[in-house]
Formats: sequence, structure tokens, C-alpha cells
Amino acid sequence: MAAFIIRRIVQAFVVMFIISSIGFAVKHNVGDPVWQITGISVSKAERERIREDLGLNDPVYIQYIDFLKKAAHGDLGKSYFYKKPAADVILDKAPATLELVLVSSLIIVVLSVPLGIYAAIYPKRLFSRVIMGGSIVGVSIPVFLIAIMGVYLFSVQLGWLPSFGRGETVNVGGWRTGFLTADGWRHLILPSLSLSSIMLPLFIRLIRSEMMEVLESDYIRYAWAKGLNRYRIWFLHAFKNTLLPVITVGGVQLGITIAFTILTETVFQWQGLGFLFMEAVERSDTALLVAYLMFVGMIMVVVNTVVDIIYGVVNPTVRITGAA
Amino acid sequence: MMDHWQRFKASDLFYDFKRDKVAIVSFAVFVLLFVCAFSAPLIAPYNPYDPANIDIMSSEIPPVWMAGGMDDYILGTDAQGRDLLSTMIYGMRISIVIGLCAVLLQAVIGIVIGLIAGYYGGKLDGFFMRLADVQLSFSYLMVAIFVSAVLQAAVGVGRFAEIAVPFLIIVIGLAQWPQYARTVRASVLAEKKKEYVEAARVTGFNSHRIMWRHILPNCMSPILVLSTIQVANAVMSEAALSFLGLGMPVTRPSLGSLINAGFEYIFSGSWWITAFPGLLLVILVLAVNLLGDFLRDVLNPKLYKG
Amino acid sequence: MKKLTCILVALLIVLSLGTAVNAKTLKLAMDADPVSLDPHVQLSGGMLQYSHMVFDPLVRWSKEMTFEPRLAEKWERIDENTVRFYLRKGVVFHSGNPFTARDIVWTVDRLKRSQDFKGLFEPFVGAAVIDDHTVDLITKKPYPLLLNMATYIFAMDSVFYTGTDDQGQPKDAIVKTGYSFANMNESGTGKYRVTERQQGVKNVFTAFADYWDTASPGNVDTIIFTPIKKDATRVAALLSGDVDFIMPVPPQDYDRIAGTDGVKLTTMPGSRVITFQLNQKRRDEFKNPKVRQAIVYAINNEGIAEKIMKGKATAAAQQAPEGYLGYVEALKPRYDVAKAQELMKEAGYPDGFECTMIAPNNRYVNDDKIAEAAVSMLGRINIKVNLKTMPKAQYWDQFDAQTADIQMIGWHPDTEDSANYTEFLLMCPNKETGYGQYNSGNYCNPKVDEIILACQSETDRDKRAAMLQEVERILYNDAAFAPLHWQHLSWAGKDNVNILPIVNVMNFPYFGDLVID
Amino acid sequence: MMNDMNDAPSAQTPPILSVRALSKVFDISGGLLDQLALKDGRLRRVKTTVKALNRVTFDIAPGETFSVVGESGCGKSTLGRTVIGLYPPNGGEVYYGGQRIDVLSPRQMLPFRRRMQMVFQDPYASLNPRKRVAAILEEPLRFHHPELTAREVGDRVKEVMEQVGGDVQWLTRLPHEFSGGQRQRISIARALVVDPEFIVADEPISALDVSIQAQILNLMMDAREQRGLTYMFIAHDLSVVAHISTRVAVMYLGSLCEVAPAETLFAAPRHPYTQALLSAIPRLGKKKSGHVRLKGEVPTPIHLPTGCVFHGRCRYADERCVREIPELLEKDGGTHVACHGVAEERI
Repeated sequence: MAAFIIRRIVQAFVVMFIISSIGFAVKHNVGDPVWQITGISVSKAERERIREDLGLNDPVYIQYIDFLKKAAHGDLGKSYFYKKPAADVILDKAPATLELVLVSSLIIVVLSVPLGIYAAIYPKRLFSRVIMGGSIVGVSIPVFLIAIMGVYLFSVQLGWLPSFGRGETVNVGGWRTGFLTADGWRHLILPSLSLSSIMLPLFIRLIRSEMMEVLESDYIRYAWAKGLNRYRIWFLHAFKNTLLPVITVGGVQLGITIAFTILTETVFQWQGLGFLFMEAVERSDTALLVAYLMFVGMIMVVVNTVVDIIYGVVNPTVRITGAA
Repeated sequence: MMDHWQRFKASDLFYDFKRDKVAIVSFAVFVLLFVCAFSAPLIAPYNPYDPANIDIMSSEIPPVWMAGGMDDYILGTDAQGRDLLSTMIYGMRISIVIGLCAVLLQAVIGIVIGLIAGYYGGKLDGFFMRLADVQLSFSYLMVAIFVSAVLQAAVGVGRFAEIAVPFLIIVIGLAQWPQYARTVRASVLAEKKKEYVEAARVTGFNSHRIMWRHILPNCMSPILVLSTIQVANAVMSEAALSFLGLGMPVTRPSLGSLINAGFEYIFSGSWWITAFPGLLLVILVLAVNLLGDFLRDVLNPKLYKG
Repeated sequence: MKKLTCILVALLIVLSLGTAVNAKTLKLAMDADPVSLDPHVQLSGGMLQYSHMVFDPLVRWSKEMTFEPRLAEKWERIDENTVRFYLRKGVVFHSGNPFTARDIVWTVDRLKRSQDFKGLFEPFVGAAVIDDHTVDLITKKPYPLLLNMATYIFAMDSVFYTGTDDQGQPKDAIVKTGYSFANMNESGTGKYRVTERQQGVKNVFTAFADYWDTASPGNVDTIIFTPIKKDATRVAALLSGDVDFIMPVPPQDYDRIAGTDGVKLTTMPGSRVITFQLNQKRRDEFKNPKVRQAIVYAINNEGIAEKIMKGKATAAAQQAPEGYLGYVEALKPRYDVAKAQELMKEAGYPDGFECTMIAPNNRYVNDDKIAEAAVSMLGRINIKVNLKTMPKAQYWDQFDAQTADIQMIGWHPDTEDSANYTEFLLMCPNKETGYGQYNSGNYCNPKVDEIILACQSETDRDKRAAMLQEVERILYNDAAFAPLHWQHLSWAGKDNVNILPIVNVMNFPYFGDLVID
Repeated sequence: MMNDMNDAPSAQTPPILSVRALSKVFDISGGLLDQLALKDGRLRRVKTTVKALNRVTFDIAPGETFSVVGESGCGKSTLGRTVIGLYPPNGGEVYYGGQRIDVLSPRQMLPFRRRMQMVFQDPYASLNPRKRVAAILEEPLRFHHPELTAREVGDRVKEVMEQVGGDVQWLTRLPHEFSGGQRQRISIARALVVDPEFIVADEPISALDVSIQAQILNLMMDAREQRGLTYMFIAHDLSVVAHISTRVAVMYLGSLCEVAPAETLFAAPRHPYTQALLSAIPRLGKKKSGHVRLKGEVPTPIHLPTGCVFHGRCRYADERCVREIPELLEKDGGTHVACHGVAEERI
């Protein structure tokens, strides 16, 4: 276990290093921040002075070494736009994205498990065919199209749901949450549904195929032969074993979901990390870009680690390599 | 050639195909769209790349069956005055070209890396798989945004229109090779243990030949199934990138950039600029996905999960 | 007389009570929110819109482009370099400090230090206190635009902003990219105080109880200001009733908004001109005036204004719009493809040539679509254009480096004066003087430079007008640039929001005067 | 240390294959980070290895059928694969026809590849499922004899096919269309098609039905007759080995216990392990013989016992057996035994 943790920490550092280098290598290509922080009629000389003050005229490697030095102390640089440390901005915006991802994940779990199991147990039934057909149509519609259609239908035409933003939020110890107000929940509906629309069909199909495979296995046949209660077989024996691959895939997909928040948040003007990222690109707020990438990288490493540990717990036959 | 066809007709795959209506229909739709796309200059009413055919004064004409529609423009025109049907057909061609080539690129990169990693194992394997892990955790969107920044700086913005297609192919190809690498590696690891590989080594074949001529053909089913899924994904990826404004230039729109351009008109009543390309994109992707589903059911490969 | 005053006062009190009782909340959505609470941090439309809400200028532009007294009740020119302003009495800052002439001197000093504003205030020596409520603005030489500049003097609370904050930094520091006291705190004399600010998410402005302008009909007590960047999302927010007022409105949605019950659209001709610059340093072809003229003739800018801008733009043939001193009525858009083809032949390019173009895709209204349309139009005269559009974050870098042969630029003069266009866009580029800073066409005509420099100190309005009109004619005949149109300004709101009275050509809505029924 | 086999492998003919002190260790500890372990509060690098072969020495004379037997996991397959060069050895030498081959590069090894072939255990895995039988047989031939014309290749393939009892029609089919026995014939044909001198047969019949086993064995023996082949035959089934082998080697935990001419070995096993092994064979016509029961369990090759690898299970073991590794010493009648007990004539 110790070796496993050490291994992950080393991996995290390597990942962070790679990400920060890539981020740094390209940050000059997303634009010049000085143009973003000055009015258009400001003279060239003045602009040059600002550039000099910000250290943007230093060679890239010097800037990078400078950045690494500061990063070692937890300082990821300052966001030009927010005039705050980039890490603070990220932490400020993270709750919005995490809440969105959390609700979407809940929707995915709550819907995909029963639907997937049903489609596995009764593969020939009409409803199963509807589920499977619907899921393949679902994967084929781009998430931004679903989001646009959602806004058009439910906000503009019907006026039932708000079209943008998080609505009323409550600040609980620095965590700005939309969970505590009815308005916040109303604002969550469309974004979380469209975000979950990417992964829901995949999970239904995954659970179905894994479950069908398990149902074919010898020990389930044996359980039937023993005359066990069918629900016991399905849910206790079969489903438990379909969980394993679902957890693994779930971990990987979480990363993709976080990336897809870029699209969803852009359409819904959801003030989270994805939106922040696109804005940072458009504003060439480079410190924020690098900080965002490092944050997401960090989350991915943590999630992967947790998934591996859960995997080991759920399935004792798998030894986490290096576990003593 | 005849021989191959005969054999194909006798194969399980064809037998299952004949009995699967959904597969037949989706295959027919895909072939139809494919043929349309590549005979675009022949069947499209106009050439949307020819400025002589574009008149700003005839922009946003609705489809022919709506009030104000014109017979010349069956599905109406877009915001620039291009015939929407022609633009969609040409756009689909770009989407399909990008989708297929990007998958080809992914496949080449992924297969080479997967084969090498799986066959040689050890440090090389560890390196490539960590690389794949890191890259997968960032998804193609972020990778694409960064790759596009680098490439644009490298080629200069002025010539972007000329290199947009290869550029997107590279972006999507580079972003998604890990799927192939992991699937191929998993298959190679399974195949490598089989004795026919040892038999080949005993015969004295070099690693190169064993990897490509002996192991790779046995990894084809997962590659085939994955490829269909990836073509659908690549078309969607291109659409998503174009939606974020990182894709095809406005003068040579793909389906994705058409949808993106039309998005701004969705409340204005010119819904057709988004709706028709959107519908076409969904049909195209759906057909490919259904084919992939069929292949998966028939070939029943073990895909790398995730 | 006394009685009358009594009645007037009583009436005022009743009126003000009445407005207080009818206090309304406005939910406002713009494309961006102010980048700072410090009005001197950036010279941009967004910051000036903010300044008009929280601060007050000495004078402000009226709808008719005349000067309206604000903190200055009246003013007079006392010599050719000095104008004396008589300040309003009884005005207090949000902090409770009284407003005096010292605040104006302090503010002008700070403007001259501000990186963004120092250029505009370069002609000024400074301000001088005459007494508590009288102040002189002194320029280095006769300056015709002194009052125009006074619209930028938003009084800041010198007492509030003096000293050091709890981080030990001077409170008056102007910091663009990090923390400063002024970035986070405000004390102006304006109608609204900033009561909540989540940058980029939500800003709440609350009416200031001791606001001096009790005569204003404005009845909005609270403004909840949300930035919504994407055009379609902003429109959706209005249509779904999530907000009461949006600006700007994308042209493609004009009809939809105009045709929807409960919301209405307000537009007004603007003074931002959109142009293409043809780089003579990169392309020898563009050195030939015939080629430049051919391009001007090939571009159907009236078509663009009608179709892409949905009629809410005025096709241009010159830089300055109607109402500006330099405007020449006789100059008309010149769309004529046959003539353009003829000119190309005469210039020796019957088969055309290939060139590159860049344009931003989120800076001007429908900028990328305009560029795309222009590409097709130039195709008609066999000029094959490779177009690349990009977000403004990348655009200005590319523009400045002149990476393409044809580059789009729009311009709105900070001085609201004709000469400003030419100074930045078309005078011979000169690193020392800074003239021609955005002249990526590298058009250089010494005659134009000479006239523009002369009119900088010409205070006679008619003479100045004649000089500026001369410049426009020269540029027109030379086809120094390809003009497209002047963007219209657009706002939309619910029916009960009286937009028209508070908006103006500068696009600074005076929210303090807004009435919601 | 060196025994007499070293100096004079055989008085009559030089051996076709000589193996000297061959060792093979597999490292299963994974990457650097996997090797780290906390021990006594300190981080240490720990390698986990499997000692599959320990200083194995033997010779095979031309024309012999040299069998290697032992229980599963004893390293006999590893021995076969190391000899033929599928695994690089960690120590020791392999000579073929007097030339050392374990140090050759793949290119230098090529001529030997043609002379040495292998037949595998699992007929379902040893044929490439994507290749038609013709391709499977032609590819090695073309590879080693690029000078042959298509017709010559075809003729030789047909010839070999007939020799293994196959049908020419098989050539156009895919492996999955055949039964296990048929596949093993194809496997043998593949080995024979390059006209080798020496074949390592790794349990070639153990995956087949009993009724088929004899056919395949006969086929192999016929091929030996016709082509003058030398076999190294790996098996876990002593009864099969008994009537085809000229000599038999008994392996236990990666070490050779006893090497003896087949008849001698079956008549008079010397090593205690061989005795136990033989006593387990049911024989017709014999009543329950004294079945030798072994005590203890088979140790793992990860933690090899000190001294004689068999000492933990040997009823004759003494203190020397725990301490000292016995060497393979020649006894009378060409028998070699690695046992202190035998050497001391205690047994």
C-alpha cells in the first residue's frame, strides 16, 4: 500500500510537471494578455512598459523556472483578469463545476443502473429495446445540440426553466452552493441533464453488457440451480460483480465529464471551471490556464487513485501492485 | 477478388448482416451519405466555395415549403447566402474526411504504440501507458485546444484556411490514440502468450514481422469495432471543436461549424441553418454507431474498457 | 419667491418620496462586467459604463452630443488654455466625505498617472483649485477638445483613496493585474453603490441614499448585473424572462425581439466604423490606388449592412459618421462590381491574385460574418482571400504584427471627434509620436498628416470642420482603406423598461435616470 | 564442480546438443516503484524472482529421443524454450553441433532456426487462427529458402502434408476447421517443413484425446525414422516416455535429479524423487507396488530451499543435503544422479 501511494504521488508530480510545461509552452500562443488589460488607444510604449513590469519580456525558460519556484510554494501565479492568485480563482469556481458534475453523476447512476439491469434481465422485451435504441440515439447527438435544444424548448418557448447561470447561491464557508435554494435547483436541471446525456447511454450499455455477461457465468447458473430467490441472484450476486468494471470505467469517464463541462458550461453560462477555462483562453489569462490544467490533472490523479483503491476493496482477488 | 467476395458472402458476418434490418438500413444510409458527400461537385446544386454563387442579398432564405422560400434553394440559404443543401453536402464531405482520416491517424499511432508496448512490455510499455493515462484524463477537447494553439503559432494564421483540414485531423488523431493503444495492447498481451507466436519466433522471424504479420491480424476484431465507434466520435469531436470556434474556418464549413454558425440564428427564426446540419450530423453519427453496435454484437470483441 | 421655493422643495420631496416608494429592481445583462472597481484601471466601454453608474463626471454627453452639466454646474473659458468649472455644492461621496474642488485636482492627477488615460490627458497641465467649489482645467496649448475630455473626469473621493490599506499599499495605486485597494473598493458620487461583486458572475448595485441628483426621474433602486458573454444566451435570458435588459443585441435576433410580446428593441446609429486595412508593405498590389479602389467597389457594404447587420448599420464611405465635424455628406458607398473588375483590369490584374485576411470573431458585431461575406465579394474580382478569424485575445497580437494582407479594424474615437480616427488609423505610422498606431495598411500621405496636426490646436469650429472634411475627401479618393459601416447600438428590454431616454451614441446608458413603469 | 560429462560428452559421436550449467531466472517484481517496500521502517528495493532453471547440464546425441519429465511447474518447459532460444538464459551455455548458440544475435541464429524446431503443447493456440494452413506451412519455408520457386514450395508443403497424414485439401482451410489431432499434425508439419535435425517437443500430446495420442506419437516416431531426427521430448507422463525415449532426464524444481538411459531408469531408478515418481505409475499386471509417499509440499521456485532442492521431501535427507547442493555424478550404465545419498551409497 505504501509503495502504491508513493507511486501515485510520484506519478502525480510527473503529471503536474508535464502539464505545467505544456501549459507554459503554449501559453504565449493563446494571445498577449497586455492587449486584454489595456484600452485600445493606449500607446505602444505604455504597453511595452506593462509587458516589462509583468516579466513577459523575459525568456520563456526564465519565466518557467520562476513559475516552478513559486509553484513549489503553492503559488500558481496571478490571474490578470481576476486580479487574484489563480489558485484562489480556481477554488472559487470549483464548487460550481463539482456540483454540476455531482448532480449529473447522480442522474447517471440513478437512471443507468435500473435501466441497464432491466435491459440485461429482459433483453427481448419491448422496453429494453426502447432503452437500447434510445441510448444509441443519445450517444449520437452532440452534447451542445442537446443543450441548445433544451434552452430553446424549456427556456425560450415554454419558459419553464432558466436559460443560464446558477441562480441564487448560498455561501457556506467559502463553498458557494446552489443546493440550498429552490432557484439554485431550478438552474441545475438543464445543465446537469445535458451533461449527463453524454455518459448516460454509455453507462446503460456498459451495465447491460457486463450484467449479461455475469448472468451467463457458471456461478449464476449454479445459483439458479440452487433455487435461490431471483432478486437475490440479480441484485446480490450478479449486480455486485458488474459493479467492478462499472467503477473502473466510471473513474475514467469522470475525467471526460469534467472536460465536457467546457461545452455545457459554455452554452449555459455556468460559472464553473469549464466556463472559466474557455474565458481564460479567450482572454489569454495564461496563469489561469496553467492553474486550471494542473487542477484538473490533480483531480484525475486523485480520482484514479481512489478508483484503484475501491477496486482493490471490492475485488480482493486483485492485488494492488506493490501492496505489502 | 471474386474469391474473396464469395468467401465474404459465406461468412458469419454477412449471414448476421442479412438478418439484421437495423444494420442493413444503417449501412445503406451510411453508404448513401458517403456517396453523396464524395460526389458533392456532381450532385450539389451549387458550389458553396465559388464566390460567384454566394450573394449576401439572398441570405437566410427559408426552405422551399415555407413562406418566402425559393425553388432554387430547397433547404433555404444560410446567413451568407449560400445554398444550405449544397453547403451541407460539402460540409459533410469535410466532416467525413476529417472523421475517417483522424481515425486512420489515431489507428496508426495507437496500433504502433499498442503493438510495441504490448509486445516488448517493460519500461517502454510503462512509459506509453502512463502517457496514455495522462492524456486520457484530459480528453480531446483540452488537448485539441492546446495543440491548436501550438500549430497555429507554427504555421501562422494567414494560411490557416489551407491547412485547416489536416490540422483538425492531426488534432483529433493525436488526442485519441490512447483508445487504440490500450485496446491493441490488451489484445497483444493476450495474443502474445499464445504458442503460435512462439512458433513464429522458433521459425526465426524477427519481432517486426511477428508483430505486424502474426499478432496484428489477430487483433483486428476489436480494432474494427473500435474504429466504427471512433469514426462516430471523431465526427462529433470535429463538431464540438467547431462549435467552440476551434474548427473549420467559416469559409469552408463542416457540419459542426455550420451548426455553430446557425446557433446564433436559432432565436431569430432562421432555425433551418442549425436544424438541417444538426439533423444530418445526428443521422450520420447514428448510422455509424448502429453499424458499430452490430459489429460489436457479431464479433464480440473484448474492448478495452474506458 | 420664497413661497415658490417652498412649493418646489415640497414637490421635490414628494417626488423623491414617490420614487422611493416605487423603487424597482433591474436585472441587467451585458456581454462583460467591469474588470475593476477602479475607473482608472482601463479605458474601455465597459469601465466607462460602470463609471457612469458609480461615479459622476464633470460634464457628460447628452443624446444630442452636447454637454450636460453634472458635477460642474457651469463652466467658462477664461483664457485660451484654461476653462473654469463651477462645481455643484452639497454633493457627498458614498463614504460620506463631501465633494470639493480638491477631489477634481486629485482625480486629474491620477488620470495623468493612469497607463490607459495618460494619453488622453497628455495635452493637460493639470487642474488647479480656485476655491472649494471652483476648479480650473489648464492645457499646454489651445485645445479644442477640452470639454470632451472633461467627460472622462469622474470625481474620485480623494480622502477615501488616500493613505495606505491594511496590506500596507497606498490606496491610490493603480494596479492592472493584481490586488489594489481601488480595485476592490469604491467611493464615488454616483447614484449607485457596489454592494455585491462576484467578478464575472454577478454584481449588485444599490441606490445611494444621499445621491445629489434628486431631480432625476430614475426609479431603479437595485441593479443586478450579470455578464452573459454568448449572444444567443443573452437573448435567451431576455426571452425567458430571466433578465429585464440586455445589451448589446445581436442583429440576427432583432426581428425576433421586436416580434415578441413583452420585450422591445431599441437601436441607435453609432459612431464605431468598421474597416478593412489593405497592407501596402505586404502586398505590392495594394500600393496601386486602382486595386484599392477596385476592392472598395467590390465590397457590397450596403448589402452587408442590410443582411448581416439586419439593417441596423449604416453603410460607410468615410470614417466619421453624420454629426461629426469631418462628415462629408457627398461621400457615398461605391458598390459596383463591373467598375471594380474594370479597375482590376486597368491596374493590370485581370486574373486577380491571392492574399490573406484576418478578422476577430468576438470583437465587433458579427465581425466574422462580415469578413466571410467580404471574402466572397472579393472572389468576384478574382482576389482569392484566405480568411482566418480568431478571438480578440489573439487578434490584436496578430493585428499588431501585421500577419495578414487585409486586416479588419473598427474604431470609435474616445474623444468623439473626427481627427481621432485618422490619428490612430491612417496617419503615417511613427513610433516616436505614436501616430498611426493602428495603421496596418501602412497608408501614408504627408498631406493628411499635416492637416490633422494643424487641427489639433484649431479651436475655431468651422475652420476645423473644413480641415477634417478635406481629410475625408482625400482618403476617399485614395481609397486609403475599405470602409464597411458604422455599427448601430442596440439594447433590448422588457416593455416596462424605458430604454430610449437613457441611451446615447457613446453606448453609456445613464442607468441613474432609468424609469421602470 | 565439473563432472565428467563436461570433458567427454560421449566417447562415440559428438553430441548434437550440449547444455552446460544452464540457469534461468524470471523477474516478476515489476517496475521500480513496485519493487519498493517498507521494511523495518525503511524503504528498500526488493526484487522478486522465480528460479526456473538451476545449473542444468546434459548432452543429447544425434538420433536420440531425449525425454525430460517432471511434475508441472518443475521447469521442463522453460528448459525446452531456453534450449531452443525462446528465452535467453541467465547463466550457462548451450551448444548446438559444437557451436555455442545462446549468445548469438537473432541474425546469427537464423541458420540454427532452420535446424532446430519445436512442437507445442496446445494445438489450439499454436496455429495462427488468421492464417490458412498453406500460409502457415509456406511462410517458414519461404523465409528460410527464399531461392525456392512457388512450385517448389508448394511441392514441399504437399510432401510434408502427406507425411504427417494430412490431406492436400487441408491447405486452403483455416485452423479452426480442424480437430485437435489434425491441428497437431499441421503443427508437426510446420516443424518438419524446414527440414530440421532437432525438434523440441513440448508435451505434444498431452492436450489430445487419449485415442489420438498414440497416432501422433507414432507419427513423430515415423518422422524420426525417415528423417533421422533428434528429439528433446518434454512430458509429465512417464508411461508415454517409457517406450519412445532413448534417455530420460528427471527434473525437480529447476534441477536435474537423474539422467539415465530409459531402460535403466525405469528398471532401477536411483534418485529418491525418481523412485517416488515411478512408483506412482499404474502398471498393468502388477499389483499395488510399494507406492512411495512423499512428505511435505513442493516448495516454490521463488524461495528455493538450500542444499538439495528435494531435501524437504526426502526421507533420506540428512544435514549435508540441507547444506550442500548435490552434483550430477555418473554412476554405472550411463546413469547420472544428483544425490548425496546415492553418492555416499546410503541409498
